[in-house]
Amino acid sequence: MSNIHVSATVNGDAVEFLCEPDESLLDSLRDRLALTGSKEGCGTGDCGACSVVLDGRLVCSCLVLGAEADGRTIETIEGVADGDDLHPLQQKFLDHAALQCGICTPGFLVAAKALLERNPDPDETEIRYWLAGNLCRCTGYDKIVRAVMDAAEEMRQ
Amino acid sequence: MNKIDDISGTEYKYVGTRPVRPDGVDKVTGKAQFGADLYAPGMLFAKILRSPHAHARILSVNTDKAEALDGVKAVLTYADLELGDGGHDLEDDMNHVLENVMARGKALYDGHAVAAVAANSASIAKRALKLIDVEYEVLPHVTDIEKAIAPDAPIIHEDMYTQDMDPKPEKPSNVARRMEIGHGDIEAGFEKADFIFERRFRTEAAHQGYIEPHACLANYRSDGHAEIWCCTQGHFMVRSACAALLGMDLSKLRVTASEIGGGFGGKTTVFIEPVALALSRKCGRPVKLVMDRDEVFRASGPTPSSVIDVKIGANKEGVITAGFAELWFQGGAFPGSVIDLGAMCSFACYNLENVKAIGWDVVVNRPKSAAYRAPGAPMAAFAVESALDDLADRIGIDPIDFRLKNAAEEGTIASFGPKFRRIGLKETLEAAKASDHYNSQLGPNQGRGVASGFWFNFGGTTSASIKIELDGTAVVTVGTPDIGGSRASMCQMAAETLGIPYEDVRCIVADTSSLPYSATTEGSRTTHSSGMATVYAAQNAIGVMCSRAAMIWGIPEDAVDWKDGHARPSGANAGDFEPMSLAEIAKKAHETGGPIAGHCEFEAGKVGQSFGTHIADAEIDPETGFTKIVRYTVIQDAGRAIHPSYVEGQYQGGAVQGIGWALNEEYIYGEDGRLQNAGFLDYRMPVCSDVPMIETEIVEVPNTGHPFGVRGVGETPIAPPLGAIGNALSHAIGRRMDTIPMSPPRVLEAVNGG
Amino acid sequence: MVKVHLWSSARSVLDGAESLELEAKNARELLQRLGAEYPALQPQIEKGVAVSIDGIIHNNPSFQPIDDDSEIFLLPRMAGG
Amino acid sequence: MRYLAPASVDEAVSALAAEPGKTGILAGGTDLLVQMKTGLIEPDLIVDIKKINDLNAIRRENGGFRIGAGVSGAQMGEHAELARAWPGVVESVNLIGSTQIQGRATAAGNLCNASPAADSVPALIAASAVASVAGPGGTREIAVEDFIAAPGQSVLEKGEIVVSLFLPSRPEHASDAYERFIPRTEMDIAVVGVGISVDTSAEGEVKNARVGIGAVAPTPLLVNEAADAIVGTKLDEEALERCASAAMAACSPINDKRGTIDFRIKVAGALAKRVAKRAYCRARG
Repeated sequence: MSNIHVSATVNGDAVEFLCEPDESLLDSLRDRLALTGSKEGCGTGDCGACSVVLDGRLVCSCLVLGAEADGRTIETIEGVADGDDLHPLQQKFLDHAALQCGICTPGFLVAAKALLERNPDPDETEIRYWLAGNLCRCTGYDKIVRAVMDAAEEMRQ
Repeated sequence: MNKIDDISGTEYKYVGTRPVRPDGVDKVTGKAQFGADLYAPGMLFAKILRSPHAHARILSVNTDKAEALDGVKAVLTYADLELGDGGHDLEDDMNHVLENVMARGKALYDGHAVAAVAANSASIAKRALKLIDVEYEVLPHVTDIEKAIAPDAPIIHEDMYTQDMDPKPEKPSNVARRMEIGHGDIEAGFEKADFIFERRFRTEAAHQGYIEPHACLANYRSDGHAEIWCCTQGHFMVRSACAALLGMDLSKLRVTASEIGGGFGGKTTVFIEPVALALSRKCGRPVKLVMDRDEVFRASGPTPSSVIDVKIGANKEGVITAGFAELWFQGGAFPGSVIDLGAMCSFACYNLENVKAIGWDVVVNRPKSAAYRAPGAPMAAFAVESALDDLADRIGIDPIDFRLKNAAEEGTIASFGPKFRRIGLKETLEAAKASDHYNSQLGPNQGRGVASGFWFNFGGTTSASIKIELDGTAVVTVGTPDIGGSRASMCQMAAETLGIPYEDVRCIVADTSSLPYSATTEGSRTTHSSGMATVYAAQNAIGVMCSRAAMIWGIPEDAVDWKDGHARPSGANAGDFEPMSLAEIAKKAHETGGPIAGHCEFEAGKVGQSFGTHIADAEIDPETGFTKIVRYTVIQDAGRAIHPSYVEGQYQGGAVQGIGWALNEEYIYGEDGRLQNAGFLDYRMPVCSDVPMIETEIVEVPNTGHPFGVRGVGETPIAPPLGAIGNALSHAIGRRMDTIPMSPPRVLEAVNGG
Repeated sequence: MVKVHLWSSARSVLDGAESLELEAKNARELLQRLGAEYPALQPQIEKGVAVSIDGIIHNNPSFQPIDDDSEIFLLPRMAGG
Repeated sequence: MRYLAPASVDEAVSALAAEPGKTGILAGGTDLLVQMKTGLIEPDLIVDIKKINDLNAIRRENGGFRIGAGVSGAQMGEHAELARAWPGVVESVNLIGSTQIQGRATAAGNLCNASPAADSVPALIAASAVASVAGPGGTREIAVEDFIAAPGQSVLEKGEIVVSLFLPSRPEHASDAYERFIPRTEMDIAVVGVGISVDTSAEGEVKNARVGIGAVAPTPLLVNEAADAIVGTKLDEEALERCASAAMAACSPINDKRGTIDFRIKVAGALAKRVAKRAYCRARG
């Protein structure tokens, strides 16, 4: 099957790549653009480790075709920090030890950032239900939720 | 070996604080490289063909069409894997590992690997799999323990006769081995009991559930040397296993551990690494092999499922007079389930005069089980802690008091044999009893459960080295992959010992060619053993620095000692010179004899067991059987918490894995012997909105065998939850729950008196 | 002489006795003597046995020292997760 | 496999009709891509409808709402008027999967996937929703309760696509609700799903009602007996019991990895009562 040419904006940069028609956006990001920050935990939209923001909407990049990205904007974990300055969420995840192995952390950070941009003052329940699509097996979620709350508070100042 | 003066119990500058981990930035910016994140020039993609049958003879494997497909570079069958000698340092039977990595004449479970392909792209490899013709002769299968040990059960290994049986059996069976532990006379004990509890408990198999599927990149070069880069808990183990399975010299294989996306014991063996390496050997190209999630469920290493009969007797005063357990574990299609550990854990928390545990290792047509965090302990504790809860109610004694009255302590003869040294079980029970949680009110349809748990903890072969840079900073090199933030603990212990700031210490995990042998990250051994090795290596370096200071001062070497990061003249020469800092000594290193480093290679011992007690409040919806965990508290003895945040993280992570296993996680096999829920949709692990904050309390009863008093904490947290939640639900419903997982259909049936 | 406690399924070899006496200065010597004097235990020893010396469990027993008043227990070898 | 993103409905229909091999229609893709990944289907042509502008809008029409086939559950949830008029339909699509899934999954796609346990379908059935379909033979309207023929199979002919879903206008004191049973709090496929819509008189008497139940039969069910049980009542306990037993009687579930027959029947009864009460309370304002 012949490849499809895609031009899109990823983390503010114009990119072009070729992808197979049935290739997921996750595989395009990782194998074509070497952006390996988004992770495949399941490939079926059940774990959230591949979360990206597509035209402002939080989605699982494993359930989007690479071909669909043509002409659209994508934000991945690699775009969360501003150069060397970590985003408050990134810093709070480190301060609170809200990650152990770290495989789910990119997905959580992208999802939490999307939440705080919608709702700068979410309570524990809102955070837990918004992040229910991001599986973590190491932390039991406690420190992740506390880190998100702490970052939200700092960002509100 | 260096002399360790007992410094546990004193206040420290870095040990016990909560610094940010040195490797954190890469992990929060997506730059950290996990198993599937490496690419190599000329790399091929591999896929494995797996059996759709639970039990079938493989009559033929025809790969001609697959080999002819454009873009296919290598096709592998079991003939390409020949067992050399080697792998003696591993606990597993290499023949079983070989046969589990790829079926040899018989497919033994749904998902068992039968062939593999390496091609220019993953999609070509997938298409090639469909062109491989495998001729199966389907055989009757069995996936359930009780059916597998029935007389008419289909036999999985015609040559397997139950070992350690007296008299020796004549017929083959699905029971690989019997074992037994205990002391005293349980019959006499039951005679003295006023109350006896007897019941059968069952637990279904669970999966470790690490979010990162197994992934590796193997590169076999034409000169016979090879490299593997993979996510694993033990890259030295991967090297030994792959060398054995490919008949290679150990020295020709170098394995590098990538960052690892969770393991919990499931990545302490090999599944795909030998396949990728053999494919690479066949075509001389680097080969990347990554499991899909359904492959992880069907063909990696879940826990055994279990059937456990428990009988416990106690007198009116609440003293346990006899404890008996008979445990059947199925370890999948191969002997070697963790039946010994399960049997040894069952009564480990208690001081029993009369105790016996019999264990049976059963085989069924399921994937070969691997360790899952305190393997065997959660199932055994579920049965025993449920029994104790029932007895406490009938005796009319508070469940914690009942456990305190029988709790193991220093000098207790453990049910599995040796005398306990100083342990902290009673301290965790006292803390639970005094906790706000235990004394709070319950709401409607709610129940509270308590349970205790234990894990042996291990030492084992360990190496570490530490080098002092010219700028006075230090780099610790260990051989234990960092799953839960252990690099931070290593840096804390090194900084504390050297007397330099935490920020001046880095920690790296070395590959198998850069550090002497180091055992796997498992058995809660990393902070204990690699920690000890780091302290000894640091002291080794301090010895070198003291001799350099002596050289600079022109005084005898043994007239220098080390305090707060400085060399100081001592003895007759005390006060002769200003103390010299590590940085000052390091800067002159090349003038005083060359680079400064220290190292340590040893068999880590002096292990301290870690005990824990959990409290669980569960609320049920009597109309639907839905269970909500409304409050959960973990209280566990860490000896000394090096980094309290990561110790709490182990407590919280283990508790939530336990909650998932207790309520919803299970392997569901159909009548056809195939796994029905091989995905995160129907293998239901807890999501963020399922659980409350997990409250924790770190008890510290130091392990005097460790320089900083450490007890490994990684595994004990998963032992109590099944029992604690089982007891909570039994109180909420008013009926004893005896099957794990306690899913809504089972809870509703119990509520309706089923 | 050192008193060695066996785990119960091994005791069947000693027709029920819980322990036995042996001459040994370290763990390796103990296991070699044990296998020589009680051949029925040899297969289990080869498969792997853990030795607990005064409450410390050694999963790969070798030259760990044993003295006459040490409390010795033999256990099935343990793997962790 | 070929990928096509046409700009008009006609272009999409002709491409689908012309394709000899297997075709797949891509809206949210949260079912289609999973089935492709697990090898369940291997389409030769995928038609992505999201570049057809008027399928991405929610518009008022004759007092009701016309929801384009490309509109995601998240967009429906953010449409204040729609959420006020049809809270039950909106909560049914906002329960599917996770935040990430709701950002992509469409009600039309959920309907076309034709799963017996589809979350949106019981609520759409209760809402008397109608699917507008375009195909080689022109357009036609299909009531949602007639849309699913068998598990995983809709009544769509080759080349037909759903263009929009129409929710009728609501009289005063009318509302709906949807609830499902899942073992966790998020992410699961419904073990049982119940959608109920009620219109009430000013005094609070149920004038008419519709009950849709999912995951208890090969296809989601319109259960008239359960609706009749509460019409003409003020939802007293007795009416609710009759509604529950009618709901249970309509069930013909199976044992599978998500639930047993007995469990699904009992829970269908319990949910029918809860959802009826919630729809009624919302109707009373």
